[in-house]
Order: sequence, then structure tokens, then C-alpha cells
Amino acid sequence: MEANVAHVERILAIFFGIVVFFVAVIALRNDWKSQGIENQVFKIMLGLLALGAILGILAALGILIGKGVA
Amino acid sequence: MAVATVTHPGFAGHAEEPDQLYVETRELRIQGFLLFMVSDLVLFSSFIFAYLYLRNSGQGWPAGGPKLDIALAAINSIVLFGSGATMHFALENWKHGSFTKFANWIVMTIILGAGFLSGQVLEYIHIGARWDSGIFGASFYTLTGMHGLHVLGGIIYLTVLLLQAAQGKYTYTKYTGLTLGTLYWHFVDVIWVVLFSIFYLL
Amino acid sequence: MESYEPLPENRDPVVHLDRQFWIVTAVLAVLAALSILWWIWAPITSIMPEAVDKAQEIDALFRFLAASGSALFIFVCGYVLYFSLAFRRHAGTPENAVGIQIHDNNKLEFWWTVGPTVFVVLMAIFSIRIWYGIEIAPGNTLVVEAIGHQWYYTFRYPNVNGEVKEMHLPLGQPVTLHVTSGDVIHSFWIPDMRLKQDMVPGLINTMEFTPTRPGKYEIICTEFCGMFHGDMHSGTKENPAYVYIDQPAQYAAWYARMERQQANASNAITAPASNQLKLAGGDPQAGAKMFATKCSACHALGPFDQRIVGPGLKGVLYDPAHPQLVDGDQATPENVAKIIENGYKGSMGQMPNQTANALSNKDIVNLVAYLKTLR
Amino acid sequence: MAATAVHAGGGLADHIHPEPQGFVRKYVFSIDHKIIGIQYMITAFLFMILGGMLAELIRVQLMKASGGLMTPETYNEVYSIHGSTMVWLVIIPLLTGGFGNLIFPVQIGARDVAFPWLNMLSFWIFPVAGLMLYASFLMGAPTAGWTEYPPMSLQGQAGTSMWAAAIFLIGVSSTMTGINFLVTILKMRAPGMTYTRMPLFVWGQFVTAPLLMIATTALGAALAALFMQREFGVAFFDPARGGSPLLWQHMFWFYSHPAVYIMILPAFGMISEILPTFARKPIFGYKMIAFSSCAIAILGFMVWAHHMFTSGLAPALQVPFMVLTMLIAIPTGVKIFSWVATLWGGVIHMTTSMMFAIGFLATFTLGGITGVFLAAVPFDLHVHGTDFIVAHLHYVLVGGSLMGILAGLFYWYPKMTGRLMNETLGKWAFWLFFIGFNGTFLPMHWLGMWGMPRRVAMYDPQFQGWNQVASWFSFVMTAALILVLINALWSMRNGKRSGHNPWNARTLEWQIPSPMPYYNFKHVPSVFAAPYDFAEPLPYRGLEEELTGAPPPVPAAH
Repeated sequence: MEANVAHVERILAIFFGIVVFFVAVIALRNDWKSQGIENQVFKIMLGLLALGAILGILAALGILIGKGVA
Repeated sequence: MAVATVTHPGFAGHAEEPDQLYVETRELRIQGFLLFMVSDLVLFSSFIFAYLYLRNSGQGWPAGGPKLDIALAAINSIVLFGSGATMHFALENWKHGSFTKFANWIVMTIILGAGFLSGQVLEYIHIGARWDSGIFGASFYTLTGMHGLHVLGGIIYLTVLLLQAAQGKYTYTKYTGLTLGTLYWHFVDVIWVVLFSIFYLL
Repeated sequence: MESYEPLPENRDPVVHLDRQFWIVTAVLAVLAALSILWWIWAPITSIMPEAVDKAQEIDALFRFLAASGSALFIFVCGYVLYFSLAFRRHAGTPENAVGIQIHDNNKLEFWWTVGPTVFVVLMAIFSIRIWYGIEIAPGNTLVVEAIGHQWYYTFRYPNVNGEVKEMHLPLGQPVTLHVTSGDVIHSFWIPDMRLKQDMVPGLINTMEFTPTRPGKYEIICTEFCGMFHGDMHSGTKENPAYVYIDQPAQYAAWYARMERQQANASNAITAPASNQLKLAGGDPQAGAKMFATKCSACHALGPFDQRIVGPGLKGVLYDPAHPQLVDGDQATPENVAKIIENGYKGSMGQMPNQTANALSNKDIVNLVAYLKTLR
Repeated sequence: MAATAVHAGGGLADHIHPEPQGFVRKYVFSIDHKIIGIQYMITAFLFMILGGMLAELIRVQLMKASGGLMTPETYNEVYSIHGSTMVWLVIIPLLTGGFGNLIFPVQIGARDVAFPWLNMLSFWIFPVAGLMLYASFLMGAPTAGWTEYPPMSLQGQAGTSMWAAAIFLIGVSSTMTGINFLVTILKMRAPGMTYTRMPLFVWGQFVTAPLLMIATTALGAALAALFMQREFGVAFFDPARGGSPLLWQHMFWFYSHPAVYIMILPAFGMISEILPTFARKPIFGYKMIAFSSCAIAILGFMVWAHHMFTSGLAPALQVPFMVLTMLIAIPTGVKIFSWVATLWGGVIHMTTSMMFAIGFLATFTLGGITGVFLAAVPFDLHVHGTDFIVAHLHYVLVGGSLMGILAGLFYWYPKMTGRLMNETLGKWAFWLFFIGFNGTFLPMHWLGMWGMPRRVAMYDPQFQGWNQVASWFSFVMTAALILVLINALWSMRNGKRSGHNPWNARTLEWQIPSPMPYYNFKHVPSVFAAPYDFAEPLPYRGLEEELTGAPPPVPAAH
């Protein structure tokens, strides 16, 4: 049972990770030309969000796993 | 008046500068808020430094052994990152003048944030280490706890913003408060990218 | 608002340095030269002897720093004094008189940026050279451990069981001194050696030197360590922890006496059997793996004196030099297991316990089995 | 007057609010930066009296080698609170919250700081935190010095946690001040006030604000970790559970090294204002002074581990920290040389303020030179943790920061009260202070080198002679400070009326009445040059009505 839950979690994470990644990238592209300091910060944030989504996917796939993780 | 003054270069460009008292303009507030975020970032960075320092100081890592659940962490992180995306849409919709869409997206953001928090609670129950058992527990609970408090604060902040927006405090051209809320929420997300990496992926 | 007519300047507006300025400069140069000469020949050793080889180098650096620093100080203060007196507003000067209106002098500013830079580079090179000299260990050293306590020092010597209260060093023999603490941070400073290291719990700091002058020297604690920090120096009656630099023969006699005394004293100690683990059936290979991941950060696989944070563990169960463990118990497998289980906190520093190190009982059994294989 | 017409007719003045009338809104919970600055100063000077009393207790205790006045425990409490008070409750608040608030918004032609309410909050946290710090005396004060190294501070009495909480709160206040000042300088400069036209005091605040904002938060993290370990057993600094006592030292000095620049850069700015004003001469090398402040601030973040040369830092780290620390000597040297050159060829008005500024040059130079000594690791191995350090840090903090503060007090006092401080008393105070200060701290240089550790309640009797010298001179220094205090209080009522510009100074704050009016400027001025050309007309436009005309138009309500 425990393993099944983890399995479902991983699949969900991968699926939604891809969604979040693309949403972030599209938002970034739409925002690309906007001016003003807050928008510059938003762009950095969206880029990092996309990066985070990739990291999440990789973790769920078991490609990137730290030493301390059981 | 001396004639020389008028032709002095560098003067022409500065026609209208802030000339008021107690009116905090959008520009000032955003600037100040960004600086607040910088100092908050330093707070997180200090603890991240502490964690990495202890981990690498040759005193026997991992002391107080972590048992982290990578699957839970992955889905939980994606939930939080997703809330960043929904918050982005909320602000975009406000800019385009749609209160209903804005409200929907911000409610979704709040729900996702709450979901993340419950995921964190699950992780806390799941984990073997205690905060006083060793440096892993100390760093993990301090950093994720601090982040969790930021998320909690963010949820309250967004709720207040939603209520204020519903009461008509912001207009479709004057919405500095909403911008700040979005900035804050993004900040909380992005910090989690770092924390997720150093605790689960390193 | 001010008036707009040109204001009277107190001097010729052409920027030039007059004769008076150069006379003052010459006087200051003489004073600076005198101060440099003073620092070159200052009788430092008549106040504080240089007890070890490194002290001479540090004093040389100090002479260099003090000489250049005092020359600079004389020039800055000399000019400040001279300008403030020479350019004082006199009674007759008009109220709206202004000084010479210069803003910049690129050449001058360039040179007074380059000057300190050159000085800093010189000083850095000098300091780094001396510092490497201090850090690099001479071969064939006598290894001594100094341990700070609230509020006294103890010392450990190879082949001497337990801790001794005085430190004796043979003249001319290179010494490696490991310092650590059993409770809070202390510091180990012998002014006549010009050397100092903090004694940090959980950390071993090292000093390397060769004694060059026989005598009795004070040890002083300079890191605040609690109520009687001020009494933690050799001048106190309770724990006069002096360092004695002896002639080699004298030292040998003292050392032999210590070996005998401590051996007799230590036979009295009996090992308490507090261990619950069944040590039979440990897997040395699993233990070796566990050692590499959990222990090797702090423990070397070398002799006892080869310390990283804790002592080296090669042959810890068979070591005639250290028949006792750090907590004073005899070196039996049970007692080793007890230390791994409970951790250690005492004069030799600190070691995390089983829970903090995330070791299962099985791991401990394996580790002990592995340590048994090391001879 | 075209400019005036633009300002009067531009409608911008509409934002001016009526001045609050009730005592509480006007003087207690005020959001006016000038009132807040004065509040900071009064509070900080009160804490300075307390901290000074503690200092005298220390000196009396050290008159006898065996101690005698206090038990070692009490002595440890006394010097810990003395250090904490002077650093966090006196020098930093005076330089940033006090003089910063009072002067720099006016100097850039602003009517207030960017976030006046935040400014009020910053101030009110400060006395509360100060009282908390002193409340720790009742709970058993911290005893491990102002640096509170664990594991000593983990053993400390209950008040240590209170201490950590108090300093954390002060940190919050400092951070808010830093943000506030930075936004103000970035966004609210008057038209034409470019970065190279800002007075150097503004530059001092401009480089200090990021330090306040960034470094203080790092200290907050360290304090939070200490608090959590003490109260909840969270294992950060406990070697038995894998923690490291050195972690605290890293986190603490990452703040506290920039903090020493927080404590000196604004003073540099003050000196850079006072010297040209009284020498009637442009500051020499304006750009180099501004640039070197930036260099010091940036380098300041990279040198913290030079406080840990004996702590067991990895040998490979010591060399870069040593070299970077020595590099700070270069911008500092450039500043000192520029100030000395500013004196040359001037028409020097020897006012009390100028005497303090010149005294600053002498004592700060000595403090700076011994600072370079300490950067050299081999020499530091000898004197670390001794009275030599005490001498160095007091030469920098008392001979530097406090001299700057006193110079600034005499200089800007008219802007607060409209009256001048008494010059005769002031000159007496200067000479007593200068002699007393050097007599107190100069002997500590050789005491430290001979083997006198710092933070000791009793010591080797061979050092008693020089310690007594230091103690006697410290009484002279205290007398001087009391004289300054009496002078300030007496002059509030009885000082000579100053007029708006008693020193003939050229920065903006001197072009408006003393004490400064609620709105600072009736019309925000335009600026077209740096303020240091004493032979030229003033480089401002739009100030014609400041001293005479009608008050600014005030709407009924907002």
C-alpha cells in the first residue's frame, strides 16, 4: 500500500510538473517584453519556477536523489 | 539669480520628482518591498549556509539520520510551484480587468498553498529525525519551518488581499498591494526551489 | 544667501607648496626615520623572551608592521597638526574668506592609492611567508595534546596514561601540539612563544614549533571561558600550568617518571561493564564500510596520535601506548562499544552518540568487529 | 523666478499634510524624520549614560589585579552588557537612526523618508529592545561578552536568551531603517541631485543602508539559532550532536564585521561634511571618497573570518581573508589622505566641531593602523583576544565613531534646536576627551602584547600599574562626556541663537530655518552642482522663499 501511494504521487508529480513547467515558460514568454522593476523580478521568478518544476520531475523520476533521502 | 545656473547640464532631465509627504507611491513601495525580500533572502541564506556548513564540517554527517520521502516531496513541491503559476494568472487577470477570474485564481492559489502546508505536516510526521536529535533535524526543521511560516503568512496575506479587492480597495489601474502580494508569493515559491534542492536532491 | 562677488582667498590661488611645507616634511621624515630605527632595534626580547623558533619570525613581522605603521602615523598626524596650525583663520581674515579652491589632483591621488597598495602587497607577502613557516610541520616531532578545562589545562603525552598537569618540552626538539577543549572554548597562548590557538570542543587545532630557549613560561587563556576566565593563567595558585622547556636529559628524566607514575595510577581503574550489546558475530566487512561513511571524517586509520578530530584508531584495542580509552576505561571491545553507543564528552573533546550518528546496534557490533581486525 | 512659479503652480505641493498639533502625535508617535532622529539621539544618549556607567565599573574593577569591586560573575555581566549597549544601542542608532534620520533626507532635498510610518516603527522597536536588554540583568544577564560565543553562551544564565531576543529586535529595527533609507536615497532625491552631487554624508548613509539591510538579517539568523538551541535544544552549536561552535562565529562575524563599517561609514560622512565647511575649501577628491566608501562596504562582506584566525579555520582560507582584510587599508588610507589634503590651504575655523573632526583624524588613523597589524595572521596569533584588541576596537569605535558623533553633535545641534552649543565648554570637553581617551586606551596596546587578556575580572599583578593609569584617564574621559551632556542640555535653553546657517555651510539643510520646519522645504529645490565650491554661489534654485515667504499651501484634509 505504501509503495502504491508513492507510485501515484510520483506519477502525479511528473504530470503536473510538466504542466507547471509549460505554464511557467509560456507566462515567461508572454511577459518577456514587459517593463518595470517588478516585472523584471517576475521574469526571474518564473524562470526559477520552471527550473523548480524540472527539479521536481527529475526527483519524481528518481534521477536526482540526495544522500539523505530514504 | 546667477545666470550660470540655468544652463547647467544634468538639470533639464529632472522635472518632476517626488515632492510629497506621506504618499507612498507605487514605485517606492515596490522598491521597498523588493529590498525587504532581499533581506528575507539573506535570512534564509544564513540558515542554508549553516546547514551546508554543518553538513560539510566533518563532524559526522548525517547525524540524526534523515528519512525523507522523495515522492511526497516531489508532488508537494509541484503543488507549491503550481500555486506560483496560478498566482501569476490571478495578477494577469486583474490587470486585464476581470475580477471573477482573478478571484478564482487567487482562491486556487490559496488552496494549493494550504495543500502544500498539509503535505509538509505529513512529511513532519513521516520523518524520523527530531529537531533536537542532531544537526539534520535542526537544519531541516528550522529551514522548512521558517518556510512553512512564510507560506502560512502568504496564505493569510492573499486572503486579506482577496477581501480587500472584493471591497473595491484596488482599481484596475491602482493595484500595488496585489503586485506586492504576487511578489511575495513568488518569493516563497522560489525559496522552496532552493530548499527542495538542498534537502532532497543534494 | 551668500553674496556673489568673488570671495577673497587667504592665499595665492596658484596651487603650490611653499618652503615651510618642505621644511615640515623634512622634519617629519626625520622623525619617521627615527621611529623606524627605534622599531628595528627595539629591545622586544628584553621584555618578552623568544622561547621558540617561530617567535623570532613573528617579532620580525611586528617590527616591520610597527616601523611602517609609526612612520605613516607620524606623517598623517604631523601634517594634520601642521595644517591646522598653519592654515588657522587669523583674527584679521575677512569673514567670508575661502581656502584654495582645489577639488582634485589626479597625480597625487594616483600615488597615494598606489603607495598603500604597494605597502599592502609587501606586507601580505611578508605575512604569508611567515605564516607558511608557522603552519609547516617540521619532521620527527614530539606530539603533545593540551586540553582546556574550566579553568585549568591538562596535557597528554604518548605512552603516558592519563593526563599530566604540567607541560615539559625538550630543548631543540620539534613539537606538534594538538589543542582541544573538554567544555567551552578556551585559548592556549604562551606570550613568550607568540603563538596562540583556540581550544574548541569537537575540534583539534594544531601548533608546530621548536623550543629554543630553556625556562619556565606562562600559559594564558584569552578566549572567555566563564566565571574564572581571569584566573586561567599560570600566575594563579590553584593550577599553575606552566610550560617548562628543559634540557633534553632533564626532559627524559621527567618523562620516565611520568610514565611510571601514571602506569601505577591507572592500574587501579576497573572497567565498568555497562554494555548490553552482544558483540559476538559482528561482520568486519560491513563494519569497514560503516567506518568509511560514518567515522572516517573524524578518525584516521593511523596511530592514536594521528588526529583528525578524534584520535587515530589503528590498533586501538591493542595499542601499548594507549592501553586506556579516552574516558579512562581499559581498551576492551565492550568499552569501545560503550563509547560508540553513548558518545564521549570529556577532556579529549566530544563525539556524537549512537542516535546522533544514526548507528543501529548492529552497526556498532560490526564496527567493533572491524576495529578488532586493525592491529 | 521661473522655478518658483513651476513649483508653486505645479500642484505638487498639494500632497503636504497639515502638521500634527497634539503633543503625542507631534513628539511621541511622530512620523516626522527630524523628530524621529532626535528621539533616536535622546534614547541613544540615555543608553550611553548606562553603558558609560558600566564602562566605569569595568575600569574601577581593573584598578586592582585581584578585582575586588565585583564578583567575577557580575563583572562578566557588566562588560557583556557594556559591549552590547555601546554597539547596538548607542553607536549604530546614533549614526543611522539619529544623525541619519535627522540630516540626510534634508540633504537630498526630500520632505521625509520613503516610509515615514515604518520609520516610526523602527524607532519604537529600539527603546523596547533596549529595555529588554537591560531587563536581562534581572533574569541573570549574559556573561559571554557581546560576541556570546557558544558553548559559553549556552551555559549562560537565563538572560542570555533575553539578550538574543533583544538584539534580534534591534536587528529588525535596523533592517527596516536600512530599507527605508535606501529607497529614500534611490528614489527621492531632489531634481538635479545626481549621485555625484550628493553630499558625502548622504553617501555615507547610502553605503551603510545595504549593510544594515543585509548584514543585520544574517545576525538575526545567528541569534535565532542561538535562541532555539538554548530554549528548545535545537542542535546547531553542540559538537556532541554534530553541531559546531565555529558556526556561530561564522554567522556572527558575517554580520559583525560589516557592522563595524555600519559604525564608521556614517562617521566618515560626517567628517567629510565638517572638514570642508570649517576649512572653507572643497573636499579633496570627492569621487575617491565616495568610491572608497563603496569599496569598504563591499570588501566588508568578504573579510569576516579575520576574527577567527585562531579559531581553527582551514589554513587555505586564512590567506585570502588576510589579503582581503589588508586591502581595506587602501580605501581607508585614501580617505584619510583626502581629509588631510582638505585641510591644506584652507581658512580653518577652529570650532569645537572642527576640533573633534581633527581629533578623529589622529585617533582613527592609529586605530586603522593597528587594524592592519591585526590583519597579518602571524601577528594576530600573538595578540588575538588580548587587551591589544580592546585598544584597537576602542580606537576605532570611540576615537572614530564617537569622535565623529560628537563632531556631528556640535555641528548639527543648531539644526535641532536653533541654538549653538557653548564653544568654551565644548573646547574644554574636547581636550579632556582627547587626553582621557588616549590615556585610557593607548596603554592597552602594550598591556595586550605583554600578556594581558581581555574580559578578565582579575589579572596578573604585574599589569596593575598601567591598568591604574588607564582607569584614571578613563575618569577624565567620562568627565568630558558629562561636560558635553551638560553643554547640550544647557544650550537647549541658553545657547546663542544660531540663525539658519551659523557655519556658512553649503549643504541643503543649512539653507532652511533652524530648527528645521515640518516640511523641510516650502518648495523642493533643484540642484545643479555638488555643494562644496565655497567660492561659488549656492548651486540650488527654488529656495528663495524658504527663510521668508508664507507657509506652504495646506489643504484641509487628505
